[in-house]
Amino acid sequence: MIELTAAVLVLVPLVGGGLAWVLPADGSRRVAAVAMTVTAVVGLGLSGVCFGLGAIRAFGGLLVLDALGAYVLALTVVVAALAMAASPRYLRHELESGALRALDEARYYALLLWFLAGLVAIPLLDNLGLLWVAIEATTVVSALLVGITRTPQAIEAAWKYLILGTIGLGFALLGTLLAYASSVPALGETSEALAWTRLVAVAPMLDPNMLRLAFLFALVGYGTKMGLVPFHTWLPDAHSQAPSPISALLSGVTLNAALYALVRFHLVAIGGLGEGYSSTLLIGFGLLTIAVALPFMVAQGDLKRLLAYSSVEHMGILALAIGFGGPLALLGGTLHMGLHSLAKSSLFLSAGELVQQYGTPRLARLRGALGAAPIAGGAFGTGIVLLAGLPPSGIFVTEFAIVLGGIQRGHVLAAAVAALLLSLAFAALAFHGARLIFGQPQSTTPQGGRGRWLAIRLAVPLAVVALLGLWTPDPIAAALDAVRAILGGTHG
Amino acid sequence: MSGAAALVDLALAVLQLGLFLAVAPLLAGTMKRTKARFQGRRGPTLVQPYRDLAKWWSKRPLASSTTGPVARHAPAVVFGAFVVAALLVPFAAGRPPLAGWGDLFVVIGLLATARFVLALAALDAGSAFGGMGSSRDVAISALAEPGLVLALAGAALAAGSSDLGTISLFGLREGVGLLGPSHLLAAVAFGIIVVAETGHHPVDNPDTHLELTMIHEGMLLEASGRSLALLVFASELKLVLLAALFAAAFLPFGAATELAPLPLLLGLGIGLVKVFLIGQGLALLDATVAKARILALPDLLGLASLLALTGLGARLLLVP
Amino acid sequence: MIPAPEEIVLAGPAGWLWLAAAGTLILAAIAPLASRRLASIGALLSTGAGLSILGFGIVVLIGGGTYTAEWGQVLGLAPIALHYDGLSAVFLVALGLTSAAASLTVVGRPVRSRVEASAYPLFLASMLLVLGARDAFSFLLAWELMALLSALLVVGLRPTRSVVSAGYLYLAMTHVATAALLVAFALLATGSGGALDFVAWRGAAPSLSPMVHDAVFVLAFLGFGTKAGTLPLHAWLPRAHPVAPSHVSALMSGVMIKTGIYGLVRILVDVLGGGPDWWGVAILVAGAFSAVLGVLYALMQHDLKRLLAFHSIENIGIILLGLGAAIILAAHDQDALAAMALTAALFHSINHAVFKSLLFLGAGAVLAATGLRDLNRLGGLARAMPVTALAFGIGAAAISGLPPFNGFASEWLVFQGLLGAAGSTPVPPLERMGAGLAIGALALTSALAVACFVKATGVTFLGLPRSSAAADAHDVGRPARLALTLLAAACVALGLGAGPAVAALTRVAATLIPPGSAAVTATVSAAPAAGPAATYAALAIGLLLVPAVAFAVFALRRAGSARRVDTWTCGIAPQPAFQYNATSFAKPIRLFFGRLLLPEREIHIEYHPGTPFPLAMRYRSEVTLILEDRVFRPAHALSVRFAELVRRVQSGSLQLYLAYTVGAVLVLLWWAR
Amino acid sequence: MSLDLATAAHLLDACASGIVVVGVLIAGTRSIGRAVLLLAVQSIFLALAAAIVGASTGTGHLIVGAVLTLATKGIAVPLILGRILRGSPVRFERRPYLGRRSSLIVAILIVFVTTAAIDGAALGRSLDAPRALPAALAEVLTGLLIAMTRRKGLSIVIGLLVFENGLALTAFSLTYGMPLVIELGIAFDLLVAIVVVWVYARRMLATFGSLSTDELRSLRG
Repeated sequence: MIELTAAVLVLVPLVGGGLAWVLPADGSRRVAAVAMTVTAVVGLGLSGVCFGLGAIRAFGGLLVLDALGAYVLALTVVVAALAMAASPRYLRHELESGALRALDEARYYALLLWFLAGLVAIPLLDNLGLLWVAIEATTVVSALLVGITRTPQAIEAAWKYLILGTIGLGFALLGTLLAYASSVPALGETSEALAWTRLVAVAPMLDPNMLRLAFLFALVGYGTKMGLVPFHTWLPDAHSQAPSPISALLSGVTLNAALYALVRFHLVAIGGLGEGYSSTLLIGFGLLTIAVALPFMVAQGDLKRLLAYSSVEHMGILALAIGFGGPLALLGGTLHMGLHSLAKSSLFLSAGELVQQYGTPRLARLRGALGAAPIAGGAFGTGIVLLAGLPPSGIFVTEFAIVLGGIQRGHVLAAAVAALLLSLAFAALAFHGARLIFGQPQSTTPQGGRGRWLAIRLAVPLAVVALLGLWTPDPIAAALDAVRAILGGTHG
Repeated sequence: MSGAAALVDLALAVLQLGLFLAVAPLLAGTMKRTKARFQGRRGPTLVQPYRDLAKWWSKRPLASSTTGPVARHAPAVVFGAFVVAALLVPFAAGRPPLAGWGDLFVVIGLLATARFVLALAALDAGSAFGGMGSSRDVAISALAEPGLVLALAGAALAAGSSDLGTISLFGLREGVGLLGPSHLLAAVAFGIIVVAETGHHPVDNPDTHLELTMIHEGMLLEASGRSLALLVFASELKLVLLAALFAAAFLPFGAATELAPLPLLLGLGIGLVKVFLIGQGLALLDATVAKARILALPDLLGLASLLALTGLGARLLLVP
Repeated sequence: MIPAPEEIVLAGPAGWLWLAAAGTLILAAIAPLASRRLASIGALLSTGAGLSILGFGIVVLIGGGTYTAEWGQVLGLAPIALHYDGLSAVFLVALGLTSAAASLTVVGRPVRSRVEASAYPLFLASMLLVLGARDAFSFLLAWELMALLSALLVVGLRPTRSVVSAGYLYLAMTHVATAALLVAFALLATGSGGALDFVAWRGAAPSLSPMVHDAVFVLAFLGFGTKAGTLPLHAWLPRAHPVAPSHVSALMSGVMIKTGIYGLVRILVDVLGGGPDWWGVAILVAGAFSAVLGVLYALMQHDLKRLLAFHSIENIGIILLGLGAAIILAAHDQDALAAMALTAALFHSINHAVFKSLLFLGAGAVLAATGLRDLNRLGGLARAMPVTALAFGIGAAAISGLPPFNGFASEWLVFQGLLGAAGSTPVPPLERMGAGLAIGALALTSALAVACFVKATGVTFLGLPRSSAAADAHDVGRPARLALTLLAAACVALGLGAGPAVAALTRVAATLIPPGSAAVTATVSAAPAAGPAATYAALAIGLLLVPAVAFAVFALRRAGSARRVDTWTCGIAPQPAFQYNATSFAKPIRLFFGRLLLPEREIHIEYHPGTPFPLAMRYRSEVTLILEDRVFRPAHALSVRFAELVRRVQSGSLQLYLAYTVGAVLVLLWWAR
Repeated sequence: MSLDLATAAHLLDACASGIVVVGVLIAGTRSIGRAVLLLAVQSIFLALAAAIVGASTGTGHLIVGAVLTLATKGIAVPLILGRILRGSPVRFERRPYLGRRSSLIVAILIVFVTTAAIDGAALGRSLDAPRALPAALAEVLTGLLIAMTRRKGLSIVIGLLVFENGLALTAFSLTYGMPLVIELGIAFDLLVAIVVVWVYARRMLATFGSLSTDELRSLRG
């Protein structure tokens, strides 16, 4: 039964993608919708079961879904559903404006589904090697999506994404190799030796030097995918040039996936080497990432790049939270991961609306969105405020928890610096946001999109973010705590 | 407090107020006379100020058509504030008639109230001179205030309380020992402030009506009849008040320490002499010193604040 | 959407009052969203809420006792956790009075936008929560909510460019400041084993190292000082307050910036129980500079609301002088004096709330009647709007610290506190001298305040109207007039009733700084009290002034009605242009303090062609805001340029990016070897 | 078929040396066509190495791995790259960031350093081939060097593949390769990646008329 569901979860989008590729445009759209719905339902169901009854294992332990995986999976399908829901409207505009060719629509959906397949596979696999394979696969597929509009910039972005991503992930592979090498003596030359469940179990017996290098390279590799400075260089290009729904997916899901992989290594590392090593690295890179992202946000000229750099910043926050460790920071980090996904994807979608309407992503030309596009503009403004962690936003709570947790764990300076940088990042975001929302739009800008559906799509995730800032229902609280316990590793 | 004491207080209050009111024009007269003498004139008789007041009092007032309630009632408020202030300053005795009603800050506050209302009233007529007067008056007193407060604060610190009665009783107890460097510095500072507050050379010219130079007079320009009478009377009263304040804080010698008739009479006499001398000093200034440019005033009044501060410093930093 | 109450200990009449306030505010927030017609009802509801807050505050203040409640949970934290005590009550009174009056002024006015109309009661609610929050989380939540809502109210939905930038500056600064608070709170929390409760902190504070104490002080001063608008953290205040709707300005200046003071007292005095005297000195210095520069800059303004905004900085400075003196004295165990100085700070907080909101509402009335904020185009309004004029005059007298109004009473106490600090021998000489200097600064400040409000009141309400808009102005509606009267009455009441008020506040101060058995050296009382201690018998002096003035008034009346003639203007028919206006009135002071204000002026003269006779003349004079113009702007420009520089790193070269990765890998390997 | 460990070790070392030499040659050439050819040769050496390890240690799946390597890296990838190259107007590095001679020198330096720094024998594996690990890491670095110093997109891809070969050799020498599933996955990913490269190479040619990365400098800051 579980086997079946798990198989369905991965196979439906896979096969659906195949269908979508061959079918004509509207057919592919329907297929995509159906496949997406199924995947979403199954995915949520599966994670629900996992949260309810504890970890799920299938295919002789090849698939394992624990609370952390379930959480990532749930986020993945939700954000993917949002992106999918936004796609038809987006594509229609692009097709009308001639940026896309008729043929591209089917391909878009096919690639989107394959991308999805890779993404949902990631949290299921109990094998660092296959994990790597899945992530590399998503990279390659999403590279095709990034460049689907054949503009020079899009091609440039996709090319850099492909090369830098592949080389970066090469390092991750090296890390995986070393982890394998470190565990072979303990577990023998079987795929067992790469199952993180086993690795965590036998962590103390692993060869420490190997493990050290392993985590180091995993950090470089998955750090590249997750956008840690200085490996982030591809991220603003890809996230800004991709079609907005894809940007939402990249920022809302892929980054989490990479983080997820890194966390698995981190857990093995703290099992084998104790706190100090990997945590220090994570804190260091987290701070560096936030600090470097800041100036790029301050002096940014492109709306989607602004959001991309804010994603970089938030990945830094997450790295920081996990590096801090300790119940409070980890709980904060857990919730932060989810809320960032929701807020950021909604922001990318509303930003996409605005970019299409104004016909440019240049901030200098985006003015008076509230007047010109009440729905998208309002959603964008609200999103910025929530993302910046002003109450009632869950992100206020999470950032509070992370800084507090950090200081309680003795990382006073790091936490203090982080708090300062975060507030400055807000200043940067608010600066651009205010000028975008208010002010006078050029008379030439056409009226923005209306429609209840659009409003709902954009508003619901924001509403969730806001609500969780005041009140987390007990089931959610329990789920978060379960995830927190796993992140806590040996000292949950 | 007991009924008897209250009665004594009341008597003292009436006595002091009456005396101040009676003496104020006379003091002005003597000063005018002295000044005239120095200028080689005979000058008006000593009772001339009384005559002026009486004349204005009986005149039917003129009022600018633009003025309203503010200008109409301002003189009353100014006068009332000075009257109350007059009762808070020790004169004949080492304690003010209304002991325990208010301290030096209250006195300063009442002076400020008077200034506020008068300056407002000067703006009511909408003439350039009124504006000029009030603008300059408030500016100058802004410069004077720190010196005034700091000088008195020095005395208060010495006595351990800002209550004027306590201050002058302390002075009486200390005797000559009071005259330390800090005390003298504060006294000089206060002297300069008195000059500024009462509008004498080199700060202001009390009897000019030359538009561009007048300050205090500018504010009275639109007043007439009883209003003018009250305002002039008030400013004369102010001089007595400040002189008495100076005496109480810096040379309280001779004031009565207990409320017996003889010492009180003695203190009364000595007090009058002090006030008279201070008045003569001011007249001397008017006669001998030239009026300074208004832009030179910050230096003068800044000097006062500086002296007061030095006094404070000498008290707090040097004395162990 | 807040879940059902878990714990409500808001019992008794106070509890009901609180619930009434909260409920009314929520209704008031919903009403405008429901329908445009309900918007004005929302204002009425807010007024009611304000009154019940006032009632609640008074009950807590007089009755003592504490009230707690708790709602909701996020990550095991309670978003709303309340605990009202005497200190909260002090500011609750200010909040209640101000919000009641402010809301009253907008009753019956057309609403600018329904979003703002519903944000306004929420803003009140957020302040109600800030004053009651009992742990770090709920405090910061309410704190940020307050900032966000006030910023929204400042900016509105259809703002001009300058308004946007003002609102932005405000929001950004307060957010950065909150980061400082977050760190400070986190430090305190670690001291008490992760507990976020203020009470727990109070218990654990002694165990914290002095270094942590100092760190918390610095951070708290940055955080709360920014909200309070003390120098040098004030940059946002004079820009945000004037552009807000007047009733919002009244609340921001009257109450919101006081929450900064509340926070300082709560953390520094209540939780940490005071500290080394350099804290006090630092606060004293900040206070002195805020007071003097605040009033000086105020004098230089000719925009009425901007002028009032600068006065908020001045009064915050005065409050800080009291607080600083209190901390210095407490540091040397002069607890009786310290309690008195603290009382002074608290009392001035309330008083400033009253008269500053009165003045802002008065300015709002002028704005509504004439559409003008520029003093140089106003004048003579007293005739058209007597009630407003009288109320504004009373407020002006109060803020200038003139007896018998409330401003004088609290400034008198501040003077006494400073005098105590300068006079008590256990305090080291240098600190005493510092207090002495502060006395001078305060004296200068109050004198300049007199000058400033003679100017503001006189130029606005007296003389001849300087523009047609001012000439045909009409007084504002009855609700607004009522609100102004209410606040003016409060100024008088708190002035004459200073005795009981101070007694109540002294009780509060005593809970924070237990005054040993030492004799008090100064008291504000109703009836005279002879003795060596300095006294201000507020009621007695006030009552004595009445006959003194009344007699003179009577005498004047007897003279019969005055003959009306034109003002003498050297034989020409008087014209508005002859009058001194805001700019010329302030000129002497502008010149006296030129070294500090660095004024620059430009004069344009057009001549009759070919003659030396001027045809038209224009005169403009601006002063330099040293901190803003000489420090902040350059710093900001520099940081942006730095950011531009950093952005070069992302040069677009794939090879370079690879080099970054490889370089990082090598560094990491070297680090991990 | 089985192979005694001693000879296997020698053979493996030989392959490793071959791979290194080829790598140096790739770094030293300016003609992209030659680079592709050399890459094929290197991949064949790699496949050989896999086969040797598999045959000697009896880890059967490595034989499969060897075949896989041969099929993908040895044949398919070079063919695709050849196709791309034929489409592109410019077929050799005109002005690389690092000149031919100097990159040759650096490549050789890399080899020396790695050989000196890393002692493959220290792994203490049953199949004791001391050259393998240093060679592998040398290739990893050489690949990065090539990718960093070339201007043409294709040369960068070649660098990337050399880097991949390095990783693979590391796998063989460190742990006798990864489990089969993973080998398959990696190979599949690589193939897909190259296909995507192909797609974008064509789009770049269509859009910019060349594969030079100098065109790709528009996204900054």
